[in-house]
Amino acid sequence: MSVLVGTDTRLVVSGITGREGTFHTLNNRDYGTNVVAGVTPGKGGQDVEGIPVFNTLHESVDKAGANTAMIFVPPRFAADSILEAEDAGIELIIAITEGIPAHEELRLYNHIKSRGTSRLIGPNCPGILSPGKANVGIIPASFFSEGQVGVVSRSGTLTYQIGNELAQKGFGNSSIVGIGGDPVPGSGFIDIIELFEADPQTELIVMSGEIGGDSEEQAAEYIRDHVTKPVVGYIAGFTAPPGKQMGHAGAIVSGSQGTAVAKAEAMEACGIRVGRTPTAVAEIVAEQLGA
Amino acid sequence: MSVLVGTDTRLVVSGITGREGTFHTLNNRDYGTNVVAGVTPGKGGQDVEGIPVFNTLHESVDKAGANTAMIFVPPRFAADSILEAEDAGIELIIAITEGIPAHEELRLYNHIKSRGTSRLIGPNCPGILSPGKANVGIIPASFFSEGQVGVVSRSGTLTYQIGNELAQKGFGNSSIVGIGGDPVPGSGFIDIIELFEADPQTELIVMSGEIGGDSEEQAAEYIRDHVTKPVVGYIAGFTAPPGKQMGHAGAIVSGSQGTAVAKAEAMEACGIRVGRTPTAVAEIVAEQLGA
Amino acid sequence: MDLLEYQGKELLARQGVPVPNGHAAKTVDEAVAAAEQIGYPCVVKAQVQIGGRGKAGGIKLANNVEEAREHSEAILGMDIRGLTVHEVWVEEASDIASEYYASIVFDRSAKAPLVLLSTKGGMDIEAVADEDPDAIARLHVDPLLGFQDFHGRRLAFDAGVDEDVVRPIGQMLAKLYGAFCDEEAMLIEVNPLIITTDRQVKALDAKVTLDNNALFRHPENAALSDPSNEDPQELMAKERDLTYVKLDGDIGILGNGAGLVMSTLDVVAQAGGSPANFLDAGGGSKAEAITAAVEVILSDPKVKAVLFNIFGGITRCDEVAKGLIEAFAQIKPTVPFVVRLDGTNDEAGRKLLADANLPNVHAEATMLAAAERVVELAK
Amino acid sequence: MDLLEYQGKELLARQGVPVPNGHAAKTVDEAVAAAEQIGYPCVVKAQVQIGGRGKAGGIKLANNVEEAREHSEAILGMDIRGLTVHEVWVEEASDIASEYYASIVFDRSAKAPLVLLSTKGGMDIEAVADEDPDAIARLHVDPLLGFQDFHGRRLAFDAGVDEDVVRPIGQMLAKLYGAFCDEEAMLIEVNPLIITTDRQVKALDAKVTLDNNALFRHPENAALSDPSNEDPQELMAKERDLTYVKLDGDIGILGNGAGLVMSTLDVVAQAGGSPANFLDAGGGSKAEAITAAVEVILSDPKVKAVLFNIFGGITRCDEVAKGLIEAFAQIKPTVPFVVRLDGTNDEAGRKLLADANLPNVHAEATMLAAAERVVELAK
Repeated sequence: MSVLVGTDTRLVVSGITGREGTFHTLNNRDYGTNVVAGVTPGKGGQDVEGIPVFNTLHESVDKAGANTAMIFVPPRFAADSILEAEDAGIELIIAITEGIPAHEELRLYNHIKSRGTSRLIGPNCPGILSPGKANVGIIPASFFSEGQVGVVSRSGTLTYQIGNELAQKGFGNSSIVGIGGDPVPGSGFIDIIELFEADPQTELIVMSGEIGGDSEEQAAEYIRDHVTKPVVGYIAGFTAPPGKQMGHAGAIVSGSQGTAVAKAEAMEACGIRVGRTPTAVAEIVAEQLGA
Repeated sequence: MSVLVGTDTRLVVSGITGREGTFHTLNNRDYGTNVVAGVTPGKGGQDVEGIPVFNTLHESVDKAGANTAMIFVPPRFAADSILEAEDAGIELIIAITEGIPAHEELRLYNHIKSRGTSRLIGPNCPGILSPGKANVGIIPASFFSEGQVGVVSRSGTLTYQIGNELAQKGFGNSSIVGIGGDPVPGSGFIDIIELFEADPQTELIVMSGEIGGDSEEQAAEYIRDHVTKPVVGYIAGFTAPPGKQMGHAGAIVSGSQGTAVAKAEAMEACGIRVGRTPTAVAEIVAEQLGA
Repeated sequence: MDLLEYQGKELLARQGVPVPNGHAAKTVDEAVAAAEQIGYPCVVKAQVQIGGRGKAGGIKLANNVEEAREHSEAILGMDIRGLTVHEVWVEEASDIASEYYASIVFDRSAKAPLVLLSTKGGMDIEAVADEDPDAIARLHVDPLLGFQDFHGRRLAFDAGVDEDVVRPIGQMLAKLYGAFCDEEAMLIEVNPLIITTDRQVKALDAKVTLDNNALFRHPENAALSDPSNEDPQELMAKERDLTYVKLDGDIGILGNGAGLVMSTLDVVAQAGGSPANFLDAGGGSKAEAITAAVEVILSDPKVKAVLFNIFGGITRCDEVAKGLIEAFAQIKPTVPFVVRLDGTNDEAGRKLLADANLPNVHAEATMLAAAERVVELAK
Repeated sequence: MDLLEYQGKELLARQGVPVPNGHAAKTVDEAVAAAEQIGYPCVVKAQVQIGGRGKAGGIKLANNVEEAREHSEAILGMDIRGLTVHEVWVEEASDIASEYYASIVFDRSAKAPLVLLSTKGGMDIEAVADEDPDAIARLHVDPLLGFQDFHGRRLAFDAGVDEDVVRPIGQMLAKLYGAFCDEEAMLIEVNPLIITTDRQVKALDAKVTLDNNALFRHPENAALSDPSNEDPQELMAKERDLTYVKLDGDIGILGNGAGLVMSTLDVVAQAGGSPANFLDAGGGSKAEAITAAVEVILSDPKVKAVLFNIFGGITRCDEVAKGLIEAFAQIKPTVPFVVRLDGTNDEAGRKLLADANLPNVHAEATMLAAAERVVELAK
């Protein structure tokens, strides 16, 4: 087992004919992901190395049976593409695109939630890797192997770093889920932790947060009340000065709330061990799993 | 038992200080309805013959425990008042106001449905009477007594006519629900028939429709598939010329669909007996209930 | 409220929809002046709210000033299926490469706007729907979400429009949807939606129906009525804020509430009578409204008898009685009246009537008996 | 992007929010001309993106042309908490009856705009929130529904505004909400929102933060940057499209991805070092971006050593290596570099670096080792 993506995934890539879209689609297919279609309006009927291209996401569902969409179109077209995927009945939408305006994200989040038929991961996320089964997104899969640690993270490259530290200690992963660092992610820590809790392959969950917002604090309370599996935390941004924006629009420290110290303390108060470096995280995991 | 309004009803009237609002509120209270509050912005702190007036519907919930709202404000303010009631968590909203623009009704319907916490009856409806228990709206209650026939109708005065014919045959009512004749009613025939089917007091359902739209046809199929109690139908508008608007914005005959003949035939095809006059409806009811 | 073609086009133009240039004209001289200003060739189009204008000779191409005058003279005042042409619209001729069809309908059943697009434009869309339903692409739009780019793309690809106009057609549909919402329309139909030879997308016709209940928010639309084409009784009723529809029979009917009035019409018809009108005096009618209603009903010379069928809820029967008494004082009707009063304050109303002892007014206790009596009296 | 007060007011005025008349001025003469045009009394206000302007002497009332000149001379060029005043806003003086507070915040946690209203305006709202939290009315607005009249009424009644301004305050909040959505703001704060002695509601101050990601749709807002108040390194980074934040230390840091860079800062700090900056080269950086990034980092004279921490995903390590080699060719740095490369094309990247044999560049295999090494080298 794994969460969200796996052997049942039938992927359509929106923006497949763009340079990055093609590169990562083929990377994902090479890894073993079942890429059934691509969409680029006006290029319906073409193909990308054998992957059929359609004009609309609805066609990719009707004609190729797509159940998962990866959004790889530029920011000013991405919200429309996500709404199209939702309208087409695609259950899982993974939006890699960075730079979608915050008010559009607000609308996306609330619309998708009120309809209740699709799940959005991202935007501005690295995607999801279930080692040995499927890779949807831009996570460099060769660094990860199948195993018992589930990882959920707001940051892309930091996730690779943590995965890499775990790999050096001999741990593989059930799934690695990048939820993205934008102001309004489609799915939050709690959504993913709920899935890991239910996933039999996952024995331990690593949750990697960063400064800004209060989603780590909320997740900590959820974990305390609802999660039986061990959770190890990490927070980036102890050295960030208050009020400075550190790249992610989400990572704005506002007053006392949202600092790395406050987050780490909130998590520890809920019984979650927090590693102060990626290396320390891997060490705690090793301890917990008794390896 | 009864449906929607009864002894548990705690009514707040939006627009209580208007002439019609006051008149019908007091009528409803005289009948025995538990009127706990009124709302007129800027008149908070006043009272209407002992009924406390608040500035907002939220206050009527917080301070008077209102669970049902009757909307009696002019059409250009009514949609806002309905949304306020929904936002305040009021479960049942009964909108008497006539003349709300159709696009606002569309927004009301879809918003309330997507939130899933309130039920809207109307707009442009006479309200709901549960004889012997509560009256919310403008139905002249003295013509009706408690009994086993549930009535649901798109028209106000026609409902009184049918109820009156039933009374002359000796039948009383569990509840009489006017859903209103507007293009986008908050609740339709099916919503109310479902409640009557589940209501132990109701032994037979009378459904009174009119030309325009296809809600009678849809209800007929629902009844065929899901309703065990006998249903007697009535359709007004056999004499209406095609394409003429007969007062209700909803009553526009468009092409072959939506005529009284087509509706009556559709209902009969689903096994529902249809009376051609209000008097005939009462006769069929008498036959069915063996009185 | 239905708009004339040119009123619809002006409304769409205000919302950014491209339409051909044109001018409305009520006289031949105005029409010729408009043609001279627009240049030739131009098209003279009869402005009536009915289909089949082209076949009836109501749309003509003018290549010069003589033809403009000739066509305007022919069209202004002509009769098209019972309607007299009081206005023409003179517009520049368009070079048409393709004729498509687009419309947005307020779909009561789905509780959502329905957008239709077809490449089979310029003809009767109901015939297309019958013969080749797949030729019409259909899409409901979530009214809380609104029209998105993907809706436009999907309709354009589904309808199979020319590839080079997929994006412009999507933009056109977005603008029509914007107009539909902003102007609170019940219907916007563009048939044909044309692609010109230089690949522009334009609305060559426009059928727009507005929501009467929303006109208070759109004063410029409320001012667009077309009284010249209305029946004099209906106009009189509208001025008095009454809901009146003229029918072909001889029994005048007044009731309160649309459903009850429709039911009354049916019961009268079943009793062998023929209703002269539908008149809903509405909820909470005061005496003055009833008096005005009697005036409207009796202004139809065909009326031989009148039925009052009132079941008071918000309407009070005493007010109805007062209005009827006042009407008798003012108008002194010569035809018989049958009156049935039930509901709020019915006893007071009946007493008022009995005391007034109006000539040739017959009280009945039930709707059925009242209907039978009025049919009898109209014979 | 944070706007200056007058930029915020101009944005609000465009959306129909009433604000006092005024003009911006960059010189004393311009300011005096503005005052003469506006009339007296008027107010000269320093335009800097920081609070506490009034206490610092940055807001002065001028009753005549002499005072206008005197205050403009005093304020232009003054230093307010580290920021130099380059512009003033001269506006008509307002007769204030009450000072309220209103704001709309993009609430990430609730996924909805949050509207705040208080009658305790004109002071530090955080202090009000601490001392008297009930004095601030709060309401989330469903972003799909939008701001409704009842939201305005409820906030006004909850906050306890004067009864005669319940409706105008509601209308003001509706306009602020409209501005928040239309202009795609992350924050709109009006403190104070004033009621004038003639009972008008006006925005006497405006703090507006816009969403940088949405500026492409708002060219007029995108043009409003305030480069005079930015750090020269940060300005240089912005021109090169790099996400750079200057810090106080001496170790330059470059990484890819905000989370990894923040983590790198933390690990360097834990190893005893002091980061000079945050620089996220971003996803998919090409060689030119890396070269530009090195240039920005080294333009800070405090930098004594530089750490490259790259874990390639969408970024390819060979591109990073090429960029670093090019930077050495162009800039010839004199400080040591520690480089850690992992991820996409890492072997190719490492080989390029090894072959280039750059002076004083040290490869490390792990993030921790790299951090320790760079701290060592910076001593």
